[in-house]
Parts: sequence; structure tokens; C-alpha cells
Amino acid sequence: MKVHEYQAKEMFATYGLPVDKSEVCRSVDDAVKAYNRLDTSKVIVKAQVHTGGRGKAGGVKLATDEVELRQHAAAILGMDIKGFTVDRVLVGEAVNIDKEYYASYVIDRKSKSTLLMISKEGGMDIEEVARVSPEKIHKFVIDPSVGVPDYLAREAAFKLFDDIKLVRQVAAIFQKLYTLFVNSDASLAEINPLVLTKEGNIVAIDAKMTFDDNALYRHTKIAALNEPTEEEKKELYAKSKGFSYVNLGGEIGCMVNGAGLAMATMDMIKLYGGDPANFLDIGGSSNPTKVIEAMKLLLNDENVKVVLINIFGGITRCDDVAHGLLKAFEQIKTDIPIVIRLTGTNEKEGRALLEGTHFHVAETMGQATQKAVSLVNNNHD
Amino acid sequence: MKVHEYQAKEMFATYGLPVDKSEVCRSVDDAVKAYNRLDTSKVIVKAQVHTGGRGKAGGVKLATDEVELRQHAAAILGMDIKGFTVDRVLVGEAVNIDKEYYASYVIDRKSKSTLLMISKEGGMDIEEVARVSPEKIHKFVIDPSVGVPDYLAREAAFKLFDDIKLVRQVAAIFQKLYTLFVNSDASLAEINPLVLTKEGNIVAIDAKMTFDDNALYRHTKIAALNEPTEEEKKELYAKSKGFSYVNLGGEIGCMVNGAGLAMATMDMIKLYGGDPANFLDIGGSSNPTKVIEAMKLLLNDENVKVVLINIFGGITRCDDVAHGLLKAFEQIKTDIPIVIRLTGTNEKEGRALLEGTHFHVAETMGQATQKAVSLVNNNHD
Amino acid sequence: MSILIDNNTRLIVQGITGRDGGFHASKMKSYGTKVVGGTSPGKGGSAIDGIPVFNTVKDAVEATEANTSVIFVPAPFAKDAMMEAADAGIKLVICITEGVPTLDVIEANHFIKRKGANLIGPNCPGLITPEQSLVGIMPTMIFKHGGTGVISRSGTLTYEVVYNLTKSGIGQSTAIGVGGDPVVGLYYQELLEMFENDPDTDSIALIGEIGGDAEERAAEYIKAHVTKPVAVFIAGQQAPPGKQMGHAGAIISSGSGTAAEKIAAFEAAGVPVANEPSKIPELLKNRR
Amino acid sequence: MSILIDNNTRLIVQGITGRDGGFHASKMKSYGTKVVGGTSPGKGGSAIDGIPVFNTVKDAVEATEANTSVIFVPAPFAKDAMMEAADAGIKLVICITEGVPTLDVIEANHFIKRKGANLIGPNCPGLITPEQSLVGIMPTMIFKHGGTGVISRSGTLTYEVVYNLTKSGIGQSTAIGVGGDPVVGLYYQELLEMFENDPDTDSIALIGEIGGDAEERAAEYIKAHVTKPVAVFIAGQQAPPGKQMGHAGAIISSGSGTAAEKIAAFEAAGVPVANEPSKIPELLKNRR
Repeated sequence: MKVHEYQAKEMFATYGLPVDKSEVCRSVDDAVKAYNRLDTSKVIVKAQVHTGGRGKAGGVKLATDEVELRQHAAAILGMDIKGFTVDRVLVGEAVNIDKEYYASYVIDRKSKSTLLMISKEGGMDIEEVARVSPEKIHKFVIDPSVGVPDYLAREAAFKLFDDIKLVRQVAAIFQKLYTLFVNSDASLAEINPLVLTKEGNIVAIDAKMTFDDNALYRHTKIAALNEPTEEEKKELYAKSKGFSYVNLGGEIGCMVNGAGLAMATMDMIKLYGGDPANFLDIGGSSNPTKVIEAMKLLLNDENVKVVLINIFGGITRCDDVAHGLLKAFEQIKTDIPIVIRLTGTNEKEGRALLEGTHFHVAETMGQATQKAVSLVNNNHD
Repeated sequence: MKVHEYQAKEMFATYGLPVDKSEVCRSVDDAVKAYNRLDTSKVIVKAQVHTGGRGKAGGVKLATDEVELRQHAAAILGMDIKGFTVDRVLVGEAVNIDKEYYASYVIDRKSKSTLLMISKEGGMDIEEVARVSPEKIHKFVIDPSVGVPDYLAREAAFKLFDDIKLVRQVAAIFQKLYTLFVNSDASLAEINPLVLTKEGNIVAIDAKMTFDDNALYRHTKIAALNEPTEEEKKELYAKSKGFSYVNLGGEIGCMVNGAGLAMATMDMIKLYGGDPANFLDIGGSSNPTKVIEAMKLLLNDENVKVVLINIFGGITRCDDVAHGLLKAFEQIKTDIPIVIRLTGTNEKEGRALLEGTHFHVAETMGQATQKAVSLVNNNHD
Repeated sequence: MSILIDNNTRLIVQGITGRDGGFHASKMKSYGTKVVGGTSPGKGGSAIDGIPVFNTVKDAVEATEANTSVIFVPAPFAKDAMMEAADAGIKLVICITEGVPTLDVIEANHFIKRKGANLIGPNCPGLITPEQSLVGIMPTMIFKHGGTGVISRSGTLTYEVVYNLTKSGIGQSTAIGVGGDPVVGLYYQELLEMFENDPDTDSIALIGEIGGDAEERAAEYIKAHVTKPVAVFIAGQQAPPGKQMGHAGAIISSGSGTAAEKIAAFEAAGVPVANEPSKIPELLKNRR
Repeated sequence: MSILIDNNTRLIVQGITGRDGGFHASKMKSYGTKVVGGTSPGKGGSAIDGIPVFNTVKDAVEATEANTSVIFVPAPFAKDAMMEAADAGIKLVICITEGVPTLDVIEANHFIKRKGANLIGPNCPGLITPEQSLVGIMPTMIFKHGGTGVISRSGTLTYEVVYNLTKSGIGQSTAIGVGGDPVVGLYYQELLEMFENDPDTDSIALIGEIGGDAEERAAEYIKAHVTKPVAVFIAGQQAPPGKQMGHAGAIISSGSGTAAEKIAAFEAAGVPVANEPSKIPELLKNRR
């Protein structure tokens, strides 16, 4: 789950991390008031959107007087950045940047640990730095049972600075950021850039945090900051029903038990010349209620021309699955053709139950997919 | 460093540990007011002193009405318990005890860890339990890098209870007590007894905490609770001068560099028929200022008839030590005989410098001690 | 032989009094797994399907000499359960639970490693050594004893592959679902090494998916260290970036972790990649 | 031979720019110890008495291949320094610092053990293998190479004993001050084992004091495992209960940890106890 820069900065401030003075504004008038309260001539106006690249899109502007500020705030508010409409800007004191650095904590799958990543190449796209000059990124694996002791924070800080005063300042930042990361179950806590000002202070002038969805149950305040897109609202609704759903825009709706098999199913559709409408994992078992809910989701998508149900009967045997499907479809009214592929334990019994119904029954994933693709093409004709 | 029961209970309450309702009182009138505020018929009045065995000494009494309360408060306030005058009593609601248990965290030298010790034999002298039936005490070594996870707290709690509700209650107590122990750098956190009330609640009705002197620098609030005895004030004063000092009551004052050697010196005095007046470790080196301060300490003790200075010259050579001693004693006026034993690097040069002065110079600890003892005996004659 | 579990596996089921725990404890027991005990705080002394229940893993291990534990407790308690198992001397901990916070897994896995034990999962179907021992929730009927080791990040997709293997007459030495989370215990490299060293394993099926770069590292490892034939399937070629595909770990972040990269890595390492799960048996047969 | 340190010891001094650190770094160097570096955050690149100074222990180890570290930093920073050393790959950490909080020592020692390293101290004079290597603050002139291993909780009392040994013609293999705190690193048992296994050690002097029951456990250990002659001195017979005698660990609590108990334990184990430090050489000579 993502939060906005201004929300991340509020968290930073709570943990004693130095951030630039700023205020979030929802209107041009608010922005002007904020400008006057900040009591500084030069401010920066930044779009608050849940996507990267706002700078390139014109969502970040410097203003040196009220007129300019009005202009920029007006231009940015309402702007569309990669499909996100800007409804808030952050108006912040523009600091005198001497040098820019990069610092983040991320979850590292390889070391199965939290990783501190730092670089002297701040203010740029860190993936680009990692690609072009990986030696400029320093990584520190954090032992969760000790966290970031002073010596480790110092070791990292010495990679950025020689001056012991700056080393101590930035080491404290690394420790506080780690505490925030752990206490909030973050999956990313990034400062880019972390700035050395001409006055010799170190300030986080941007802040990015994302959080582990699996841990949100213990962070209700953070969970409350969630602002799902229309797309994500659908996904969340599916989740509330026990599904995993992602819209893909194609014509063949899929309903599969298991995430891996669901991914394989959408890949197969493409392989056989079709376009998957979605990823949909309905989870381990497939009782009638679940199937009904899942079908509602698929049929809500106007693009869907054919539905492909791919079920592997494991603990729940295929004959039970077939009974469940038949029961579910008693309650579902649709003209859309349904292809069902059932494999696994008692598959023959299961398929036999479905033969002679309005379902198109297939034995293998290949056959089922071919059938679904051909049904779409027939519809087009 | 010790604190009173009521102070420990305040800390307990801060950490969410269940304690009986109580108030500390410095006068009988205060006690009566507390009694009325507690709004319960039966209360317990407990002397607050930095020593054990207050129960046996009559410092703990049950009162069932205001008259009794007045009597007990009046009797206990001002009472002398093992040399401590009671100036405070704790007036607490008397809980309906069903069963008594024991729980403590201690520093365990052997496992080099914190140890959780629990027993069903609460309310008694735990050392006695340990001696008579050690199998009734359960010990859990705490890994400092993980603390007391839920499972460990439960494991321990199941040693005391079968009922899962009580297990959960007491497991939470074990976890909170550990947090308090670690956060406050305690060396002991003891609940004896931890009580199961007839109403089915678990309450700490006594609380004992001692703290690591070496860590007090980072716990100023706890350090402020220190109430040194007259004896301890002397020791603290010595500490502020860089010494370790303990009064022993004998006639031969000692001044030694190093704690082990200082202990050996007082043992030798006893071995040779004398009585050491004190333990005094003046630390590694022995510059004149230190010697002057140390002599002041010794000469303040009216029992001291002879002073035995035992210095091992290591990094600081014996000749330098001798120069230092001579310089120091230019400023010290005393008729008390001084025996000096100097060994180690350049000992001959050192001793040569002291020959012919008013010091009694000895080569070995044995000789020095004999000399000191004989000088005391001469004085007595 | 086999890897990780066999006839000597003595299993306890943590959370045995829960719906899933109880159901699968019986399933495992009836498959022949030595399910020697279960745990459920406060239910010690009772029994589930003849399996004795203990209050703590420590009690269970003391009474039963269990060496393996499978966890069915809800996600908020999974970390504690994993650590309890390792602290009690369990040497292989399998966590089935889905939705465990990543930092909990990191902490538990570090602790388990420190205790000299291994973790599988969480968010995994467990593992099976066919005709010897099942630890987890896999449907036993599709498995057959044989020579192919199976490693997978998925559940039903593994069954799909195993089903096809068995149908083609290819049995399995051990099949392991490592779990679909970003951070899980044993992974490709450790398991590839175990299979390489297992005399009863003659080939390996590896089922990967989008997210992370474990497949890329596995490809390198295979090239350098694995002499036995390996066939691969990678799920998620059609997954859009930034979207989590069911598994918490199946997500393309900042343009990395794509199926295309993974497939390319295996092909560069000379490891054949199936374009359908059903092609795995064919690829293995061709290489033997 | 010897134990723990010898000619292969490559030492760094943590806190080398402090008064004590600098002073003793020079002393150790002039004794012949291979003092290959020192650390002091922010002073990296400078030098003390020709010894290069680094910002971090990691830098120092990378540049110098140090294997041993001695710590002179103030007590509030000692825990961090101990952990830094172990994390950088140092295998023997000696902490001279006095007044380190006990929970800091517990944490650091656990960490050091986990890293496969050993701690000596804190609040100790260090150790010496005469005529090879000095790590700590011991006065070198009183030591002489020979066959007696010395283990002690004290500083000057150790020197007193060593002085008497040397005067009697008995040299030392290695002499170690384990430290006067309640919790310290290597202790009697580990060191007795090392001396027992060291071919160059022919006898052992053990100097104990009041507080704890380490001496009692050492007596048991000697009886069961040590074949070489051991002589003992215990300080603190006149110590009153409840009073800390200089060392944080030298305190009789709740009536246990008395000198009488300890002396009785050694005597029961057949280990002679000297009534004066100067009697140790005699006891050792009698037993050889």
C-alpha cells in the first residue's frame, strides 16, 4: 500500500527525521496561505500522486513569489499524471541544495532481510544507477535481531561523508528510518534525494513509503490512508470475497483455483492467440457461493466474451467441484459461453457430470484454451 | 541501587503490570486519608525500607477499620528495621488471596543472560525454596536478541497454571516485566508473591527492583530515587573521587591500588591477627591528589589507628609511586603510623626513596601486614 | 532416499485444533506420515483423531521426539509458532499459513537458521515424498514415487505439473512448494543442491513465476552446479507490472521480475523452458 | 604455544585516539605485539605512533587482516564497539573498559558468540603471552615466558601473583584477567580447558574472589577434567555481605558467593588454596 509524500513526511517527522517545512494544499487559495505561513521567498510546489515521474510530467515547480505560486498551484492541481488526477499539492520551503544523496530500506528477497541501500547519486532514478553503475550503490544487510546498531549506521554513513559531524547526523537518520520501517511494517522507505544543504544540514526533501499489505491489520492508522484507484477498488472488493483479481483488458474471463495456475491460464490464452480479460484466483476450494461471486465479477466486465473456468481438483475432488459448479450456475443467468476444464482427483467422474450441460467441457488446459479462443473468434464473426 | 516497594509498583503500573491499589504515606493522618480514599474495609500497612524481613520485624500489618489502621500506622512509622528507620508506609487494599506464586528476572552469571525464575511456592523466601526443593523453581534463560516471545511466556506460564485464561494473563505479566527489566537496566525485578485472587485475577502484591549502578547514567529518573544510608553516602563520595570504599569497622586503614589486591590486603590483615578498617581501592595509578583524597577518607574514620598502603607498581613504576607518595604526604598532617608496601616495577628504587622517611617501609604483603598489626597492638599498650 | 522428509519424519501439527489443522492432520496421518502430536495452548492432554495434543511445542517434542513441524495457525500468530518450533529443537519447520507479514517471516527465518533448522514457507502447500511422508496440504492421489524432484512457488500449478508427470509415468522423489511470499525459507538454490546430492533423484522440475530474481539466480546455479536434467515452467508472462498476481511475491516491480527475463536466464543457462505446464514431462524425457 | 594470543595475533585498538587507547597501543607495540591498526570514527587516515587509524573496524580488518581487537572506548560506547569488532570478523575481542552496563555485556557477548568469536572482559586488564604478545594494560616487566597459565578476576592481584611466580623462577604461558564484572566473556571453565589442552602449559594459577559461583563450578570442572596442577587464591574473606568490593561482580548476595564457600569447594576438589598470594608458587612447585 502506498501513501503520499506528505503523509510519509508526517511519519518521518514523528520519528525525528529531518524534513523540509511544507504543507499539503487542496486548492490554490490554500497554497497561497501555506506560502505566506512558510514565510520564505522560494517554495516548491509538488503534485501528490501515487505514481512516479511527476517531475517529468510537469508536476513539480519552483515559485519565487505569490504570483508564480498561484500559477503553478493552479496548473498542477487537476493535472493528469499517468492516469492520476492531482487533487493535492505539497507546498514546501525550497532548501539550498549543496549535494543530493539516496537512502532507502527495502525488503531483499535474496538475503531474506531488510536491506539498507545508499548512494552518493541522489536525486536520480536509482534503478538507472543500479543498472549503469552498480558500484555506486552500497548495500547493508540488516540482521533483524540487532537492527541498525550505531557502528553499522556509522559504517554506512562513512560511505557518503568524511566529516564526522555529517556522519553522525546521517547515521542517526539511518537508525530512525529503520525504526520507522520496522514499526510500520513497511516494504519500502525511501529518501531520494536526501539533501546536504548549503547551510550544512541534512534534510529529506522527498519521502516515499509503501507498506506490507499483509501487515496492515496491525496498522489501522496507516491502512486508513489507503486511496485505491477505481481499478484497485475492484481488486479490494474481490479480496474481501476471498479472491485475487486483476483486470487485464482482454476478452476471455478466467476463473482458476490457485494463483500459479491462474497465471499459467492467462499465459496459455495469449499463447493460443487470445486475450485474457483478467487474472482471477478463487482460492483453494470452489464452493457454489464462491463461484457465483466470481462469475458476478467476470460478468461485470463488459469486455468479457467467453469465460474459461480452470479447476484443479485436489483435496476437493473433481466430482464435488462439478456438483458445486452445476449448483452455482443454477443461479447465474448469462448467455456468455463457459468453457470448463477440470483435472485432478476423480476428473473423469467430474467431467461426466458436466457433459450434456450448456458448458463446453475440456480435458487439458490446451484444449480448453483453444476452445475459449475459438469461441471468441466465432462471436466476432 | 534499590528502590522502595511503592516506587517499584509505580514502575509496574507504568508498564501495565497489575498491582494492588495502594498509597504511600508519611504520617498517620496521611494513612487515614489513604484508607478512606481506598474505600475498602481491609487494608494492609507495609513499612517501606531498603531491607528484607520487614514482616518478621512487625513492619507489615492488616487493618480492618480506621482505629486499627491508626494503631498500625503509628506503630510502624518510626520503627527501626535492621538499622533502617521507617519514614513511609504503603497502605494498600488487602486482596483476597487464593494462591501465591513467585516470579522474577535476575542476571545469571553462569548463562551470561537474564533469567526468568518462577515458582508455585510464592510468598516464601525464594532462597530457602531453592535450597530445600530446587525442582520447584523453573528457570528460563532469555536470549537478549529475541527477549520473551509469546511462546516462551506461555511455556513459563503453563508451569504455574493449566487454565488458558490464567496462562494468558500471567504470560502477559512475564512479558511486561521483562520489558521493564530491560528498559530500566534492572539487575532484579521480583514479584513475591504474585497472587491469584479469589476473584480469579492475578496481581503483584509485592514488588522489588534493584538496578545496575553502571547503567544509572542513562536512567536519571531512577537514579533520582536513590536514598543512600549514611554508610552508602561515604561510599558514593569515595566513588565520586574515583575510589571504591567500604567501611569494615576495624583499626587498620588500607589504601590499595586494585580491587582484588585491596580484598587480599584486608584478608591478610585478618590472617595476621588484625582488623581491617576498610576496603579502599584507589584505582590504577596513584598520583598525589588521589593519595591526599584517600588519606582524608581514612583519617575521617576515628577507628583507624594505623594506615597500610599497599601499592603494586605496574605501568606506573614504583619510583614514580614513591615520589607521588612523598609529595602527597607533604600536605597531610597526621600522627597515625603509615606502613607502605611497594612492589613491582622498579621496586628497589621506589623503596629506597622511602627509606629514612617517617614511613614504615615493607617489601612483602606479609611483612607489611605484620608491621601494621604490631603497630596497632603497640598503640593499644 | 528423498530430501527433507521420509519415513523418519516425526511430525507435529501446530494449530491442530483449528479447522484446517485438524483436517490436514488426519489427511497426513492417513497417508502414512508419522504425525506424533499436535499443539494448541490450553488444549494439552486432549487428542485429535488419536493424535495427542500438547500445550507447547517443547512439551510435544519432549514427549514424542518430533523432528518436523507443520504450522496451521492464523497469520498474526505464525511468527511466534515458527520460532517456538525452532526453539523447541524442531529441525524442519513448514508454515502453511498465508498472509504472514514479511518482517515476521524475516525475523522467524533468521531465528530458525540460528537454531540450525530450516523453514519451508510460509504461504506454501508443504512437501511430499510420495509413498513415505506428506507434510502439508497437497492432494496425495496425484503423486507417485519416482525420480523427479519438484520445486515450485505455487500450489495448484505444482499439482498440474505433477499430475502431468505422473500421467506420463514419471514419479517424484520429493515435491516441494516453497511458498508464494516475497520472503520464504528454503528456496531454489538450497533445494537444487539437495536434489543434486540425492541419489534417488534423477531429474528436476522447477516451476517459477514473476517477481524477484530467484529464478535468474537458480539458472546460474544450475549451470554451475547441477548435473541432473532440469525442466522449467514460468508463470505470469501476461502479468502487468506493479500488480500482485495472487501471491504476495508475484509482482513485477520497477520493471524487474518479469517472466521474459526469467525464461531468458534459463535458456541462456541451457535449461529448457516449457511453454505449457503439460510440456514438462516431454522436456525431462528428452534430456534423460 | 600458549592460548588465545601469540605471534600470529594481529591487533587493532578501538579507541586508539583516546588517552588510554593511545598510551597502551604504544606500550603493546613496543612489547612486540603486532598492533596493525586502530579505530576512531572521523580520524580515519591519521596515525598514532605509526599505527594507522581507521574510521571503522570493518575498514581496519579489510586493510590489515586483524584477528584480535582491544577496546578502550568509554563505557556508554563499549557495547557498540564489541559488536562492531565481532561483526567485522574479529575472532577475539578484549574489552578493557570499566563500568559497562550488565545488559550491554549480555547483549554484546551473545552477539559475539553468534559470530563465532570470543570476548574477554569487560573491566579486565587483558591478557599476555609473555615474550610474544600483550593485549591489554598489564605491566610487562613482571612477566616471564614459562609454563604456568594464570586466570584471574582481578588486575593488580594478578600482577602480585605473577610477580611472585616470576620471582620464584616460574614463568607463564599465558596470563588472563577475565574481568571483575558479574557478566564477562571467557571464564574459568573455557580457559581451564584451553590451558589443559595447551602443550606448553604445565600448571595453572587461578585467582578468584567473592561473588557468584564461578569458582565452585571451576572446582568441579578441575576435578573432572584438569590433569595439570592447579593452585588457587581467593580474595575477599573479610568482605561483608551486600557490599560491592570494587569490582561490580565482587559482592556477596543473599549469603551466597562467599570466599569460604569457594575455598571449601576447591579443597573438596583436591585443589590447594593459598592463604596469601605469595604462597601460590610454593603450592605449584609442591604439586609438580
